[in-house]
Amino acid sequence: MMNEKQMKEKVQPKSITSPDLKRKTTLVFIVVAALYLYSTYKTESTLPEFIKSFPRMIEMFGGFFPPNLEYVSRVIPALVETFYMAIIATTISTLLTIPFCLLAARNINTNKITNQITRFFLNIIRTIPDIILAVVFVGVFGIGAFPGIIALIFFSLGILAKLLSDTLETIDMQPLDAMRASGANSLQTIWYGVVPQILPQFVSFSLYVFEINIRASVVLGLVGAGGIGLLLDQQLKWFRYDNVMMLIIVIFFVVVIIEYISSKIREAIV
Amino acid sequence: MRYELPPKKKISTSKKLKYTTIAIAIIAIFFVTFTQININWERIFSDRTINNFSRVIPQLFSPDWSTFGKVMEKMVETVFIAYAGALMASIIAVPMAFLAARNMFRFRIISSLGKWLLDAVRAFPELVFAIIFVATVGPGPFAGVLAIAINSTGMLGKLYSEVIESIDMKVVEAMEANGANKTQVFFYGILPQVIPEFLSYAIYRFEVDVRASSVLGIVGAGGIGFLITIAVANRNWDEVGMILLVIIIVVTIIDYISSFIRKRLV
Amino acid sequence: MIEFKDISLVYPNGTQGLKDINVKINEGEFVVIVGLSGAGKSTFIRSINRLVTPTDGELIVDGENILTYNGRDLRRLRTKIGMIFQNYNLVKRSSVMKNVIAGRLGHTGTLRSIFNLYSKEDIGLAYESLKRVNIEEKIYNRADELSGGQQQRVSIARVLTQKPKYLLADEPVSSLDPPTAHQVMTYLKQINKEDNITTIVNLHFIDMAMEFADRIIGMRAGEVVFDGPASTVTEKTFEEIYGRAIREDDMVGGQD
Amino acid sequence: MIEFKDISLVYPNGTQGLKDINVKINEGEFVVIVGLSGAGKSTFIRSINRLVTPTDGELIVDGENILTYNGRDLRRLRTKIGMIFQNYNLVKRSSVMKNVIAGRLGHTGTLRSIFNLYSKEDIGLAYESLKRVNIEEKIYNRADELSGGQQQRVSIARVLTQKPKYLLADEPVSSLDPPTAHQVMTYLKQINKEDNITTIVNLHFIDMAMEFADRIIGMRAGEVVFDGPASTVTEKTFEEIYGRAIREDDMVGGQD
Amino acid sequence: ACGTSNNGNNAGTNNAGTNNGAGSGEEAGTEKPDKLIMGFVPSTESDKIADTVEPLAERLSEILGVEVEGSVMTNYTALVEAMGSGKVHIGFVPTFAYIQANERYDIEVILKSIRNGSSSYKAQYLVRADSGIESFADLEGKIWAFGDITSTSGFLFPAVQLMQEFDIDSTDALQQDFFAQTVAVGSHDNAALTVLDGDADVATTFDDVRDVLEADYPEVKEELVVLGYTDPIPNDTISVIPSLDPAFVEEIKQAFLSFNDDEEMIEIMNDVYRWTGIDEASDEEYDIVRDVARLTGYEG
Ligand SMILES: Nc1ncnc2c1ncn2[C@@H]1O[C@H](COP(=O)(O)OP(=O)(O)OP(=O)(O)O)[C@@H](O)[C@H]1O
Ligand SMILES: Nc1ncnc2c1ncn2[C@@H]1O[C@H](COP(=O)(O)OP(=O)(O)OP(=O)(O)O)[C@@H](O)[C@H]1O
Ligand SMILES: [Mg+2]
Ligand SMILES: [Mg+2]
Repeated sequence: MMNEKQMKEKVQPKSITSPDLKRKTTLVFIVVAALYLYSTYKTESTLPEFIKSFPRMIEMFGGFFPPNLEYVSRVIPALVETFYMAIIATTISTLLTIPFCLLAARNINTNKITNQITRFFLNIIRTIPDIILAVVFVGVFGIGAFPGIIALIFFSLGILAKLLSDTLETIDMQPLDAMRASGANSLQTIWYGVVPQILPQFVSFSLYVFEINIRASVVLGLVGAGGIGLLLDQQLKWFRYDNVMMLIIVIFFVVVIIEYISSKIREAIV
Repeated sequence: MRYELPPKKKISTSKKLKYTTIAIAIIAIFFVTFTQININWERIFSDRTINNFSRVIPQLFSPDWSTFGKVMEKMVETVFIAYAGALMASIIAVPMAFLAARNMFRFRIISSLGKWLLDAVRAFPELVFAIIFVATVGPGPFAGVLAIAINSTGMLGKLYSEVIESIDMKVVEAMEANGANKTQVFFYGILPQVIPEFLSYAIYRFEVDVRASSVLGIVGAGGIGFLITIAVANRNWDEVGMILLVIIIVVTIIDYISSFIRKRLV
Repeated sequence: MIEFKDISLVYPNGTQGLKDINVKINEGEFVVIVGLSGAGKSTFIRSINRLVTPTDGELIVDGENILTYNGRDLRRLRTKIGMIFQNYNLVKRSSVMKNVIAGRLGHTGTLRSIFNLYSKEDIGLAYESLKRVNIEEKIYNRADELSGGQQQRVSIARVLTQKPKYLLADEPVSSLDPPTAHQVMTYLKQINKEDNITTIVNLHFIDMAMEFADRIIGMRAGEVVFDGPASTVTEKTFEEIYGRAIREDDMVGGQD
Repeated sequence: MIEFKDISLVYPNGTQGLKDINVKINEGEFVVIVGLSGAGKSTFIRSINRLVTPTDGELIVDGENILTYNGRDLRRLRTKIGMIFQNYNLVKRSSVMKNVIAGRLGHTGTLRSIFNLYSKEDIGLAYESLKRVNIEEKIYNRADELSGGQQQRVSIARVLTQKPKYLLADEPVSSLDPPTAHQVMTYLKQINKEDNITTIVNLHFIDMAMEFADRIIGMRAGEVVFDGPASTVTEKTFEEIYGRAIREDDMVGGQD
Repeated sequence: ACGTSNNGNNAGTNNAGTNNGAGSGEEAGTEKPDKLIMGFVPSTESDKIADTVEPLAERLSEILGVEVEGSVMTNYTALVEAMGSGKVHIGFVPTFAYIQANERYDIEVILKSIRNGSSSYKAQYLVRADSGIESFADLEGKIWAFGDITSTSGFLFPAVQLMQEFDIDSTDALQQDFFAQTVAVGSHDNAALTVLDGDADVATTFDDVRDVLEADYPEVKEELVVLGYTDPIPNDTISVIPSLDPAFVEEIKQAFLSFNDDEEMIEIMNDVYRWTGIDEASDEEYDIVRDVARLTGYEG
């Protein structure tokens, strides 16, 4: 009798989180914080330095204003070139993505071996920074838009295939059951059951990748792949921050417009 | 057996017009793009390319191990820059995200402003931030940390706000139904729903930042990017190969660790 | 006591959710509301704790018209009205305990609740509530690790922890299999009797309505078309509530 | 004819889904399977079209053991077995017509189906099926614009388009309100009689089981614990199937 | 215009004032930091691009008795801005960057590098041997490749030389009317390679980029020939920020100059930076670059 009561008391909770969870949370917190402290040491981060730098930061930002509106006339042609590169790269990588993401999605491709191989390959591509891709392809193909496009294709393929295969893994598998139950083969099942479900994401991810490509081409310009990146580099070297700001504003509008289109398209097909 | 056929689907002419216009516009864009882009195909498929190929690629695949030490050192620095930057961003992005999420404030204008602010931050190339921070806190990895932090804030803020927009508002309703106030609803109804995704995105961002910080070295903001630029300028492709190898291995390890952690989170 | 006086509700999109409702619900009653999908059952229930706000009439709870309530008053009202939902509406990723203690949020200061500083009483009460629905051993499990029936019991425990005067339940058992549904209804009835909590439940199941209700209210197209003690209800009454025959097309907005 | 011969099924995680099942289902029968959540009803049904594969025994459909089927044979089998699901399993973003014509995928070449090149017959058949369940005017609506009852009718139309010899339905009405559920069951029964399609249905609702079934099979913990004509079934039978009393704790894996 | 800055005397004589910079009328600084930050932008007008400033920093620290920290970056905007903020005290600033830095933040040159025994260098025009181009006049209507429009030898000096020779009044006119097309290809190497590949007709680079390329492209010296040279361009600078104490600046200057007498150090500098010595320099020597830059439309 006494024993039972003791047990009851033991069970009676003292706090609303389990002691186990509390211990785990504390541990994780300590690890994260310790790593952070160590990295501030490694990266010589000093908060006072940062605070002291504030006035200068504002002063420098001040140099970006007012943007030089006239510079737009120079930005547009470069932007168009960037657009060409981004459009081609996005289109090609979007097409290339389809087989890759189907192979990489665990619920669609149940063959462990091909699945793992695809994932491994995609992971490798994704680890390579865009600037290295650009540099290597410029080394091979010489200066120009072509190496830039190839670099962007690789770069976006990694991102897109990953995003899409993750989405594929979250689709509603029930309709596929229904297709299979009525005797449809794999291709039919994908076409009728999978495609309609991921089409909106497919489109919006493609636009997202397009946006990333526009931004990545800023980096590509640095290594001679043309487009707005080249302008950015030049104007920074001339200390023409008003022109740089104009460039950024143009990029900003491009990003906003793409986002707007993307949300419109999503609304139209969701 | 013959069956009656269904009526044809009705599409209004205005819709038809709209779709045709869009289709034509898209085709036009592609047409212009592919005809206007300046690519010299002959040049690309020339002996030169083959020469270059055999000059660059074999070296890339025979990494220069003598540089391993310094590459590794810079890579470690890169990882720490990314870590500190991503962590800062993952915290600053939280309030920004709530500001930008459509379902958190009654007034649409707040979320629109929030979204615009995040877009504006994202429009700034990392390199520009890096220059500003090198100028203000001096050259060194700290400038890189700040550049990464502010840039990631833009991206994470956007991702977070999408998470917030997708939460189960019924739970919020249930909290409201038992008399909880806004703050309490936030801590009991909203946070538990979003925290795992937030963490997961933050970790994902950390992975991305490891790659992103490779640009910072160009302006002296630390990290491996500097080695890349110098090696390429000197055409030391075997050193580039070494850098590539180290990046792939380190990032892959981080990927595995982080996907392991993320799996346990959700 | 809850009293609907000429209550109407028109949704912003023009749908008439409620039409001239006049109903008085007494202390301690166990009222079951039945009606087709889209009849306005949820709207009726949600008006009482102002999750929706009727556009016309007066809704009197404990002698005050709650339609004028705002902010603090509204929270005070909600604190004394518990609610149970069809899909349990638990925070899936929080522990059972955290979900249950959320029932006390209305009684707890903001800061205290943020830092999880609950009084021993509150914690004890939450635990007690879990025991009442026989689910105390799952206290630190995550809500999404439980089966449907268990989740619904947690949500009952949450309401018990709130110590409400009134209890609203919007189709509390339609996601459960019959024996489990029966069990959940039994718990509700038991609470209604033991704690004398006035209970209003929406149900799709005719047999359960008959079994548990003191009083049945039938709704159709936003109006009350039947209101009487469960004992006077026959199969025919239901046929009337649901419309003469089964309709050609099922109503708008089938639940799912 | 479908015959289960000593069928057992163990899921990869060790759960025993079916245990020594011996059942013979005759042409044109309307069989209802009842049992608690987790009893194995879905597993039973899904074995018949090999959405799951029993690990032991023989499952004879039209004289052949289907457990050895693979690839082409399997698709041929599935082409003659229609299936209806609790959550309708429609592609939400596709139109009603596209969902219904999907019933003919098993009869159509891959290329033709990808480019939407269906024969006039197939299209007519799909339209005919939609008319049979009275939903032809929604033909070009998207599936997610329909109410639950309407969606379920579309999924019946999809099955009709398939022209199956057998029809499996896994809790076809548990997401619907009673009148709508009744209506859907009526359609199923009607098809069963008019087209002489052997029909096997899982149900949670005792009253409906009694109303529609020719024959009732009761399952508990993977085993068949009752099998007999609906006319011989009493309330007591159900109590036996569901276990003596309502259990203390609801079963594992409550549906939701 | 002919440069007068080409004085090869390596002696430590002090023949130019260090504190009478063109743009600055401000009082001399007083700062004497305990930690000297030194920023280095390796000159791209050199055949080897240094990736470290360590050896220099170490020796400097020994001589000056203060900690010296070095930082290498490949983009001079950040360096100039950091010097403007006082975050970096000494900068190895390339020629054109220097005039901008001086303009913006009164950063003052104290020394300049000596490469191959000379404290100036030239830009060269490279054309393919089989191109038939024999004079500058033949360049009309051709394709011009250069590294970058902010490059002193790659763009500024050749552009002005051609503008003066053919009486053209803006770089735009030069690029659009005189040449058929111009391409900015990022680096001197690339410019030369672009011509080698036949994608452009003339490249302007530092003298002599072909030495660098020879290892990878053995045929480069045969296939590319020099059409002409520009005027001498003063070498890249070692500059300091104005807030430093003049006496301390003098110390720094002497420390650097002392490397000229240090056999071992000269060797290191040659290995790492391709410097053969360090020379004193004054701001006026860079006037020629200012003039040229102004002619190209630089609004300094
Ligand atoms: N937020 C809303 N905005 C507009 N109309 C609504 C809203 N909520 C409900 N309605 C409409 O009001 C009517 C009554 O809905 P209510 O949810 O009260 O029905 P119900 O009886 O609870 O049905 P169910 O059994 O499907 O839950 C329906 O026609 C419904 O479509
Ligand atoms: N894919 C699976 N892997 C492992 N176990 C499974 C799987 N599917 C079902 N089970 C288990 O097999 C048993 C029978 O499940 P089944 O789905 O057939 O039950 P049911 O009678 O249809 O229940 P419900 O009424 O909830 O649909 C259950 O214990 C279930 O947890
Ligand atoms: Mg409702
Ligand atoms: Mg089932």
